[in-house]
Amino acid sequence: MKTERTFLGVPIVKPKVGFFDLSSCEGCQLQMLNNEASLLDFLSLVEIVNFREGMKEKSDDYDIAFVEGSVTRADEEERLKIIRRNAGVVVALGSCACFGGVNQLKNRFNDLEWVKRQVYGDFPIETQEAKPISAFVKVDLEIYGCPIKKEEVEKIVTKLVLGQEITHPNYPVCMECKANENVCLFDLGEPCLGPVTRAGCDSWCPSNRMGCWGCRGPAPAANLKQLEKIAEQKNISKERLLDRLECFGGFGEAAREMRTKVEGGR
Amino acid sequence: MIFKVFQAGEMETLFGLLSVNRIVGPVEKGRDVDGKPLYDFDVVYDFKDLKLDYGQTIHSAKNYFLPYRENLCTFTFDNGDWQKEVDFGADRAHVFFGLHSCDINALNKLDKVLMGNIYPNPFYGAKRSNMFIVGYSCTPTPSCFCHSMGTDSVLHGFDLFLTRMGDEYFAEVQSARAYHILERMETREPTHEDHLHFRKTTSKKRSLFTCEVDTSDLTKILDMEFESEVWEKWGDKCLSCGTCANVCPTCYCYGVEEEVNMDFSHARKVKQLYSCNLVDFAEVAGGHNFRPESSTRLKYRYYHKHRGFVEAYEESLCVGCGRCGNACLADITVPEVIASVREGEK
Amino acid sequence: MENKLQFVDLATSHGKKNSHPGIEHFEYSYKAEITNLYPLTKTEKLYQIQIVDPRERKDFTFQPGQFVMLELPGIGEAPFSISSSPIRHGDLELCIRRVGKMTNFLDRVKRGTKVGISGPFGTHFPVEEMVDNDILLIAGGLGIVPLRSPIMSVLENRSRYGRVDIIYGAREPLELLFTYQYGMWKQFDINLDIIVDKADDKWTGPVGLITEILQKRIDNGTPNDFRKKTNAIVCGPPVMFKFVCEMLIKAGLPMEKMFVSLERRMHCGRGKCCRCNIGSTYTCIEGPVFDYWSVLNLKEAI
Amino acid sequence: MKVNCNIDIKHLTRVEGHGSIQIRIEDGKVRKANWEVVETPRFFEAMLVGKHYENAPYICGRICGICSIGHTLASIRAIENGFEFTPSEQTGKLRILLKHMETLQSHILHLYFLAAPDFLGVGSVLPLVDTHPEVVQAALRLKLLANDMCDEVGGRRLHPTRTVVGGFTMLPDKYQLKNFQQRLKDSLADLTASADLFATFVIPVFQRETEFVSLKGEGDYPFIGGRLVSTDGVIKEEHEYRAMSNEYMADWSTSKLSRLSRKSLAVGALARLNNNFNGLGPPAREISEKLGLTPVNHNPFMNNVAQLVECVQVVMQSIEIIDTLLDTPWQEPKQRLEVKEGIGVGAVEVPRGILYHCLEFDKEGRIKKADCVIPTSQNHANIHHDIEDLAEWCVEQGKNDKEIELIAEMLVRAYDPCISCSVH
Ligand SMILES: Cc1cc2nc3c(=O)[nH]c(=O)nc-3n(C[C@H](O)[C@H](O)[C@H](O)COP(=O)(O)OP(=O)(O)OC[C@H]3O[C@@H](n4cnc5c(N)ncnc54)[C@H](O)[C@@H]3O)c2cc1C
Ligand code: SF4
Ligand code: SF4
Ligand code: SF4
Repeated sequence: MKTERTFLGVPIVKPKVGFFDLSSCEGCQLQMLNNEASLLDFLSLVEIVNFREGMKEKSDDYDIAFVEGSVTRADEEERLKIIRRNAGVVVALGSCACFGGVNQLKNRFNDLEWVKRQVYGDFPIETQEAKPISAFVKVDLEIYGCPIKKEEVEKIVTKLVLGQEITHPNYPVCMECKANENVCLFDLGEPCLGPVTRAGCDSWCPSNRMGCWGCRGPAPAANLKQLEKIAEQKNISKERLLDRLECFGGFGEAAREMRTKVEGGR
Repeated sequence: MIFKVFQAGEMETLFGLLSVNRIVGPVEKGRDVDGKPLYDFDVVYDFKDLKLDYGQTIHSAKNYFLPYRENLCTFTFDNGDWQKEVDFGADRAHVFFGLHSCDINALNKLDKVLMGNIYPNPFYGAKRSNMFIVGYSCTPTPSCFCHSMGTDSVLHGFDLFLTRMGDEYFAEVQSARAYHILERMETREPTHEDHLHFRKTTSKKRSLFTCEVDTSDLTKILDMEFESEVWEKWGDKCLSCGTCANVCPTCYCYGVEEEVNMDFSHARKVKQLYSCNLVDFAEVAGGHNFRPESSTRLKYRYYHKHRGFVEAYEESLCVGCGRCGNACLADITVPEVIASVREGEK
Repeated sequence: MENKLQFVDLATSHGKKNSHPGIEHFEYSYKAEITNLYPLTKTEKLYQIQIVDPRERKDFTFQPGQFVMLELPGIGEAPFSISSSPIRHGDLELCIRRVGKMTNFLDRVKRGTKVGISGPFGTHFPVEEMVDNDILLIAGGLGIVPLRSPIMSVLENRSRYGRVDIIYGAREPLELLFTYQYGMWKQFDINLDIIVDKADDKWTGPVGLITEILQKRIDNGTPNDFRKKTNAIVCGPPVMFKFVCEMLIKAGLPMEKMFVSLERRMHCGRGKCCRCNIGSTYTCIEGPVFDYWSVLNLKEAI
Repeated sequence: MKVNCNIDIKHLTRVEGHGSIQIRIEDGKVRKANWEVVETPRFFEAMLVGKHYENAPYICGRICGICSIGHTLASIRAIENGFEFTPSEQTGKLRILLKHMETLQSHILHLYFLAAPDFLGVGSVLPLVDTHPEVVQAALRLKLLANDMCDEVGGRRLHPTRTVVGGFTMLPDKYQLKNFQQRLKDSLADLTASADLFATFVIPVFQRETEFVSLKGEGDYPFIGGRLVSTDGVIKEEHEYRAMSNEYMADWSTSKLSRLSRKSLAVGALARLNNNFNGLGPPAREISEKLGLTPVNHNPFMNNVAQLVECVQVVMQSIEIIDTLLDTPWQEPKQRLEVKEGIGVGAVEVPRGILYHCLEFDKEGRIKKADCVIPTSQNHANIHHDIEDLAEWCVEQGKNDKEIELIAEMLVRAYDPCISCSVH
């Protein structure tokens, strides 16, 4: 690592970073390329040494590993462990890596054989329960979102390079939604997980009049009990609320409990 | 004060005269599930879009003088040294067309904290000094309780205040600027009948309120009920989402964050309006949180507004606009909370 | 266009009638240089900071107990008590513990770094009013930092005060701050008692709670003097406040002669961000130094 | 000298997803020539079972990070067809506009970031930042324009937020549309420059007779819905998509594979162009002819050129669409629709080819069964057989192993495969 610059007199090294993908849509990596306007600045901040989707050269000498996707097969577990060994800092990039993402929706059937048959019939295929990467290795930092928000990633990576502690907003999406002066989705008769979901996306979905699906997982003080009451009062079925709570895996146990309730009620 | 009367049709002329400036006013933002219109303040380009007979807007107009997010300063780095540049974030004057008396009173209250003797805030001041306010009389909605807070009429803080009286408007003119603008329209001097009519109109408005808050001895009651269990009842409901503070015309507290550009050439200090209901509002070094439960945070909001501010300025920091109660998904409303605290848990 | 409203530029209207004096100074920070820094313990460092402009430096005055906002551009801004003597004006010493975003970065900067300083803010310990009286300074942990300024002030005017006691407790000997100054304090006829929760091999002093020493001090003094002549200055973690202050009250010390310095989260120091509110009192303006009577009247203060 | 090589490329770079190439040639004899798809399956078709229909577009968009808009639109179309609902004309226009911009952004990404480095002899776009700054800047400009427009119309460039069953949650700002139209017009200069650049690239003259499958357009190009056609003369309706894709499994691939009249088929820009050359507007046609692409072209490497031609086509068409949108007042963004028990198919031409979603509902609108046929999965068999033929061709041409490795990689990249998408 060569020292290239300083900030307030403190030497700042340009870290070598690698991007890695497990089971995912690779959208989060693409978001990095979607940074057209600031891509070049980003490249001046870090040295990308491994990015299969974008470059041919690869090196196992990296300081920070951004891992996208969840683990759904044994070989991914192995790859992940190697990445962990090579990297100083492992960053879970996006909801798949943080919570299992949409991939974990198949877990809800508790029957992998059925799942396999549903798609591949009798053709033999290997898969296991979709899990976040933290189920296998120590994760140093999580960047939430499906997809990740480039402005947020840039901010986080700058802090990472500066060696600053990284904290996520502790308030729910509503806070940002109101600051964007949106009309509340509940007023429009739509469900929204904004009141319980961790902010940081700048109320991406509600600002487009789409209720939040909770891709960033729960806010620290998430009051799910009250959300259920609100939905009930607004004539939004438990199923619709559940569809959202379990979509990205962030609400884990709470969503599973609710599924039991909903299925019991059917 | 100088009063004038003009024909309802002249309203568009007034709008036209002012439209060389940027006009902010109530517009329709959509319809709710029941088809009821939803209003908010926005820039108005066309008189037809101005919905003067709005009941209440979802948000207050504060984004124009107390933005949710604001750059406090910019740093430029050069060779180990840095320069700091401060821009108060105002570059033009705005016309606020159609503010109700509650919102103008809210501004007057904010002035006391933000423009008072102790460290007046120039970011607010710069915008506040560039507001031309056309007030507009309202019809109370079911959630308005401004009369309880003494803010159903406003005595100062505007340029022009208009009250609809039949086919005419009764205008209270408070600034020379407003006077000169009215000179360019067709107006007449009010007669004695007009005065009576005006008084009848305002007293009729007063009779339309359906929502009440008993504020007598409230500061003391809040102290007495500090340990009351009612707070927990409300705390259980609260989502700690900050919606109430965001829509409130008088909530002004904030947090600050700094961020460095990716090329390290610049940095910014950004202010973001915060809310005392958010979980980390009162967390300090070492992780100690002075208000870890949502009930204590919610209580604090009432404390600040209905006790602390009263102590400091002899008036409450709540104008009774009802927005926080309307916006709160958990249906936590000021009148209900205060009533329950008064009664104590039974 | 006669209907065009004239833009009032607050940034340039300074000095004109109706404009607030110094309004443009709200975000103003003095540029200051870290002239020296050295570790006091594993987590605390002493920073000597000098306002760069000589005039500004001279004009910068403060009272013991006040704090400044220290800004590391792009990293953060946070309140710190001034820990040096008031006669040194804009040549400050801050003792800072590494706890989070801004302080961790501060820990990495070198001598010569330029920082921003604004303030001084807040109330102070009324040392002037304590002249001819005894002073009892009680500090727990980092609480010694804000007390160092009144200590200096008293040392510099030693003849004007009666008996001066410092009772200082820390968790372990390695956490003690300003150890190199204890000798000097003692030479200035100050009774210095130090106690730790847990001793190490080298520690020969007392082990236990601050309250034990305090009790001895109370028992040894003449009760009358204590009630009439003593002022107490207390600073430390919230739990300590409670015990110490209650003990002092029991010993007959009037509440308005007990002063504490409180810590809250602060983002402006200027009574605008509300983050430091206790009940609804601004710690940054009405505090951080409060007399104990006020503290009792603040809900959820300690 | 006899050609000898042993190429084993595990997890091919600069493609979306995980695939491997193996070629073993001994003494001029091709012993092995394989395209292998090792991507982990995610089981979207199972995930959807039991979910309310409104989940389908949202979840299916997550099949792919590049063509999430296409997937979202395919699901929406399947649902709307299932409920026998026809979207408003305005919705139709906005959807095409959105899809055009996805096509533009995806093609530019592929052409410049994934394909061009091979032609310029570098490992990634990164060195080009210094050596060919104008190329990189043009690519970034085009991509930014496309992405910005996706934000404006679809709410988000990736995993759109405004696209819902029945229409849109929100409409774009007309003032912004006007600005975008201007930017689109300005972008033609960058596209012309791109054409000039690509004209300098040496495209391998490899050919293999292939059956090309795509939608047949009646106006728009490329399209949402319509009839399915192949260059071998097969014509089917949208709901008969299974007869067109004929999915099967093979042990070398975790993705399903397709065939029609031959052992494999191809979809994508080249297939669209081969089937709809007459639907191109004059500027696109001109560029196509200039770059030597006329139907039916059987060189898979020409898919790159076809993508470039399509970029011009979608830009021209978008300019027109914006004109008509600006001329008509906004209607309601979204219509209500009746939930019905039944089955619906949505066929959409997404950047990599024709995409089918088929959804079956119960009377409450819950999904009973889901099937998604992805363009890349339809191409896999063709890629595989292309690699076989390419190996032989390389032997004939006497290429060395470095050259073979590069050209094999280039071939796979030319298909712009979206592998994680194909093994959804
Ligand atoms: C009047 C006053 C005087 C102080 N004097 C000193 C001193 O002399 N020496 C010293 O080391 N510390 C002092 N502090 C505490 C110091 O301000 C905090 O340690 C500092 O703000 C932490 O900043 P950070 O960015 O490193 O921490 P952060 O990363 O921001 O946060 C770490 C923790 O500190 C809390 N925190 C954040 N900002 C503040 C804030 N402004 N005030 C208090 N807590 C905060 C957070 O909630 C979190 O728990 C004083 C505080 C006050 C109010
Ligand atoms: S609004 Fe919700 S679903 Fe949308 S991006 Fe934010 S957290 Fe994710
Ligand atoms: S009172 Fe209501 S609006 Fe305010 S934070 Fe609590 S739930 Fe949110
Ligand atoms: S009530 Fe809360 S959010 Fe509002 S100004 Fe007071 S502290 Fe801030």
